[in-house]
Amino acid sequence: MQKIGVFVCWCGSNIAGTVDVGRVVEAVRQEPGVAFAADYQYMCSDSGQNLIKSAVKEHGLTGIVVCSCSPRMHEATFKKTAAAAGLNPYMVEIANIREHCSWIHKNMEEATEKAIVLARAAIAKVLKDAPLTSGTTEVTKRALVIGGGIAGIQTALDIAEAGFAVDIVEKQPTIGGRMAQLDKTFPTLDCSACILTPKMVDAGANENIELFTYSEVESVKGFVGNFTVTIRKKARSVRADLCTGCGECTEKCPSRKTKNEFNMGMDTRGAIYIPYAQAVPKIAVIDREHCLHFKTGKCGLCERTCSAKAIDFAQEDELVTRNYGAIVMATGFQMIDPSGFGEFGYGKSKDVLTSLEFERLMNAAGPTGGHLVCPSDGRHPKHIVFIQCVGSRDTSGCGKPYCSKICCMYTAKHAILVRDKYPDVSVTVFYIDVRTPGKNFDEFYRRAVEEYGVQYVKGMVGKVTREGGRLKVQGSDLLNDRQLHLEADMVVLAAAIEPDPTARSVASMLTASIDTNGFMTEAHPKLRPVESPTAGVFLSGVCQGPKDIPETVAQASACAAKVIGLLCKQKLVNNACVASSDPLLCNGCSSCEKVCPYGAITYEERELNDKGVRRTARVAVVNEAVCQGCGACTVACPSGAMDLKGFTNQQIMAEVDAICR
Amino acid sequence: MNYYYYPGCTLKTKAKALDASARAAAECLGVTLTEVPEWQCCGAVYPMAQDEVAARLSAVRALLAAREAGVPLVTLCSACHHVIKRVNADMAKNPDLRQKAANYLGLSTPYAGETKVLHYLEVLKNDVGFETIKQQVKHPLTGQKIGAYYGCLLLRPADVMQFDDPESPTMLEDLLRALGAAPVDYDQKNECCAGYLSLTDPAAASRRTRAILTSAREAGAEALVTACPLCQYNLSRHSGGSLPVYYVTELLEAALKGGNGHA
Amino acid sequence: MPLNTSAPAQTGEYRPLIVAFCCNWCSYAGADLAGSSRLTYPADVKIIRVPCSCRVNPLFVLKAFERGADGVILCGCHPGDCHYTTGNYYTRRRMTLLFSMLDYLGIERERTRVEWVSAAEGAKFSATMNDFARTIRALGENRKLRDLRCGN
Amino acid sequence: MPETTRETVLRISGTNTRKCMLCGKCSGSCPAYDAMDYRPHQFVAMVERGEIAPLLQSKSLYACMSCFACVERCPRGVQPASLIEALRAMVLREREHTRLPAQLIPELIDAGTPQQAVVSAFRKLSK
Repeated sequence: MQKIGVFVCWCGSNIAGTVDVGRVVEAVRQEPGVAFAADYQYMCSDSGQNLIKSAVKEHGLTGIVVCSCSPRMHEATFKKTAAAAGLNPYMVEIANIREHCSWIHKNMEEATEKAIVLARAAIAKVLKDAPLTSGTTEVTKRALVIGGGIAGIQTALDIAEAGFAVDIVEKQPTIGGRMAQLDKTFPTLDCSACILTPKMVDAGANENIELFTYSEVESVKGFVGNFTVTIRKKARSVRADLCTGCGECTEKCPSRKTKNEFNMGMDTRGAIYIPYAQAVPKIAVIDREHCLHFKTGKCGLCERTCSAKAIDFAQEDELVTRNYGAIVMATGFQMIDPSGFGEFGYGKSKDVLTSLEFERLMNAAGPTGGHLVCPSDGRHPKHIVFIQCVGSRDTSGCGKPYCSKICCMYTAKHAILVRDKYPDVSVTVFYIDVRTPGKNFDEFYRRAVEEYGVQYVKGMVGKVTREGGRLKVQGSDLLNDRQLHLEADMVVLAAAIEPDPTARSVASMLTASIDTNGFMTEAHPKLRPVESPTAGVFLSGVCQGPKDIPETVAQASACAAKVIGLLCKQKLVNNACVASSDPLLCNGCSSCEKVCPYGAITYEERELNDKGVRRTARVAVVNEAVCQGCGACTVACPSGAMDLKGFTNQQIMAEVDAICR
Repeated sequence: MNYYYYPGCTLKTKAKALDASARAAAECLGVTLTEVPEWQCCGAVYPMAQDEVAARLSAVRALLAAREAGVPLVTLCSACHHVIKRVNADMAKNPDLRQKAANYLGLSTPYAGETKVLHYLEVLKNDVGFETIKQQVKHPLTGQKIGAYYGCLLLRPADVMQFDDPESPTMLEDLLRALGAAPVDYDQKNECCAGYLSLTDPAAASRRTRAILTSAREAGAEALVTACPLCQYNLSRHSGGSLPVYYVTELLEAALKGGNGHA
Repeated sequence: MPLNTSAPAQTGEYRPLIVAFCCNWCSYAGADLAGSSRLTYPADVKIIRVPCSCRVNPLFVLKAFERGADGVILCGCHPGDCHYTTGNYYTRRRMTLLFSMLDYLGIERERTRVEWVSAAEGAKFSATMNDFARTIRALGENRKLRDLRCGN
Repeated sequence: MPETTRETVLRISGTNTRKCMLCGKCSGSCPAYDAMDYRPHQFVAMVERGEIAPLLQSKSLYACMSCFACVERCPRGVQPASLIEALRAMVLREREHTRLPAQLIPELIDAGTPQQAVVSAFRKLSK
């Protein structure tokens, strides 16, 4: 027999000014199951709470209803009150008679009637409340960071600094990512490698960090606090424990025609190679696809050259399985291939480059040793044209609908670098808008114009053609109302950036959601920007959306703080209002599993005692640590087996009944 | 391989060579082209105005004939192809135009774009295959440096025409290669020759064709090919004979049969 | 004293009974904001809190009509903003089907509605409820599906 | 409510001028740019603002080559060429106006002029 106590709050005059609280108390006393009802000026105050506590004890209440402000305001308060009085906190329901009643209605009669109806609905619900207990789960004190660019490195370093073990999985043979390819960074023009490589070295040397380079995530199981991840360490064909990184083998390798990824394919490397001098770990790797030994069985020059005896042609991929409490996505970005925009001539003329290629061309460690020359014939350029928004803000189909955010600034940087080093080279930038929100960003862009004399043209290029060994750029100059036909030696395309394509498969392993553009979705775009909606999965860097280096680093550290917060916990308290399935009613159809956004539902063979008959059935099982309690599965379930604790079918039906009575 | 064939007016008069060579080559390749009975002029320009129904009707008639015969409709002239293909898309996508056309033509079943519209070159590429053509070439155009001129109408708008990459097309070059020629790539191959203005603004046509011819010549082309009578006329008129402009089908026929037209 | 607000009030004016299911994260908070901004809407609207609009089983809607509701409205997060990522999409699909079935059964299409209201849209919440209540008042009492045993 | 001129242009052309983000790629692509008084991007902007009258007088209507370069390259799916065509159609329809009288044709053609050129010129320039 339930004994319900109803507590009606005046909230000073906030409620009592419009709702006749006395009448509400009188009315609810008539409701079945109500053993006690009272009103008080401020139910949330200490004395109000004490009133509740003593009523619970005195009248042996089994559940309480508080008619007060929004549950978003004080539900937690009254749950604690109930718990202090020895009640299960889930035996508390709130009737929102302030925000949903007294504050929006002026007529006392009307407001009082509505308050009574809302109170009745809450009473009807609390009568069907069941005590709930939150489960707890242990937390594995280790984090996994997927992606070893600046985002992943920063997140890993911060987690490691806090004393937790962290592994980085990077698909390339070295960590460093895109930032390692950049020449200078805006708006300070400090050298990218100079600020990045010390961090790479730190990550490699930190005893809490383990690097899995040339590796990929193979599978992910589990849930927040308890992920089990299998990592495929691809065979380097070089023993990491023996290789000294001397590079002797890379020089001897006779297969020299492979495009060098680090230099965006603008020069070549051997089949055995170290990506670049500052690579971490500095260990050679054999690209089996291009290695003569693997292709023909002959050669083996590297093996004979290596004095450390590190070459191991027989090496095989290795699978490593580890447990993690948290997983960080830091999978980064790539530039789109602008060949889809044939009007710009990319792929037709070597002198039409992407910005990332241009970055390598300007870099002292790049394919030309930092000398700015036209890739087609090595001549010194006289005029360079930069085209912004190539494939960004493009809804035509071959581009991206979003702004890539970093292009305006790096183009200003490129223009400044060119004009600074080669004052004889003129520079024109075609822009749609120049977007420079950021500390010292607009000043930087203005310097390009005012100090360095970069020509900014408001307009867009329609076509780039090859003419007389040079390029001809036809574009609009909207502010001067003319069409320009410029001769140029190089055209640099600020191509849109897009999420690294591996993000998609990793995200689906994690059941983390991705938006229409392939970026990871945040748990909340403003208030939880570094968490994925999937508990225990965090977001760092461009995988979440375009951003520059300072923003990436800030987000990476924020992400680390969230991970540390999770790993610090001894136990995780689960949401008590989770779905649960009645195995006797479940018909094993998988409807619930398909709609669950968290992958919280799995199927198991269970032996059931069905009214004395033993049978084995495939039934849905909800992982309470993963379920977030949305209830999608309850509606999808055709047999009525699935229900949501705290918001059961019966409870909501009872509320509907009470309101419609 | 049976098709309905829509030659269009120009191919019956000033561009007979285009028609004749295309038919001859088709015969060699086992492609049966049946001329659409009682076809009418397509109008030569696609009416971009969405409310223009009458100008679409003759295209719809040809499309209907092919629907009834149950075969794809093949075109050759770029302008006809452009008009017919786009009207076909209109009929498929725009219920208002579809109904109005049906009312005009007194159709009980409105025409809803059921016919597959193919350009002659698409038949060669997808149904015959350039590899097959290559094997049947008896007189390869070895060493001939030829620039392919696509113009606008075959390529744009790409979402409807779906002919080739609108900025970097290669279909003609691939065919030329199959014929043994050495195609020359140049950047003006998909830029407009101002054909529509050739009557009213010859100066504009002259400016545009000069840009195209210069670009092709500079890239090393010794001849141009096209599939459009208007482009052919426009380009030859301004090249002053310095760069011969052939119909692509003329070269095809020559390569398959020898002699005929091309030296 | 019977408190059924769908019964004519003392003034004799018809007062409909409207059930609003609001998701906890967006629309319920939007309703709270409407309250704290003192943006009024008729007392005919009674809100039931659910974790997500996708928690609303079509049976709840049927139940409401069976018990004499004159209109039922579901409010959830805007598409793409669902706290649970995709819940509101399920809602949209399910309710499209349910509403067309109800329409078939004679419950006018206007008596059922799905609206997206964010936590920041107090004004939209109030405007939506005013509009819905106006619509339902104009339609008058709903007699279809009502379980006659519940009357009186 | 009767349709405004702006709405008529939008209806006939089937374009949505609001999608324009003012990049100018249409005018950067146009082969007839120098022969135009109003340029492709201005057609989009002016139609959007309802400034139709000057466009109906514009010589650009007869300079456009209908090459669809602006349509193809527009990053937002706006179709400046369709706007120009719609305006040209409106001029020709409303004023019973013919820019190409048939008697002029003989002087304009030569022995090789294809039918296509004559037919298209008529289609574009006469009612």
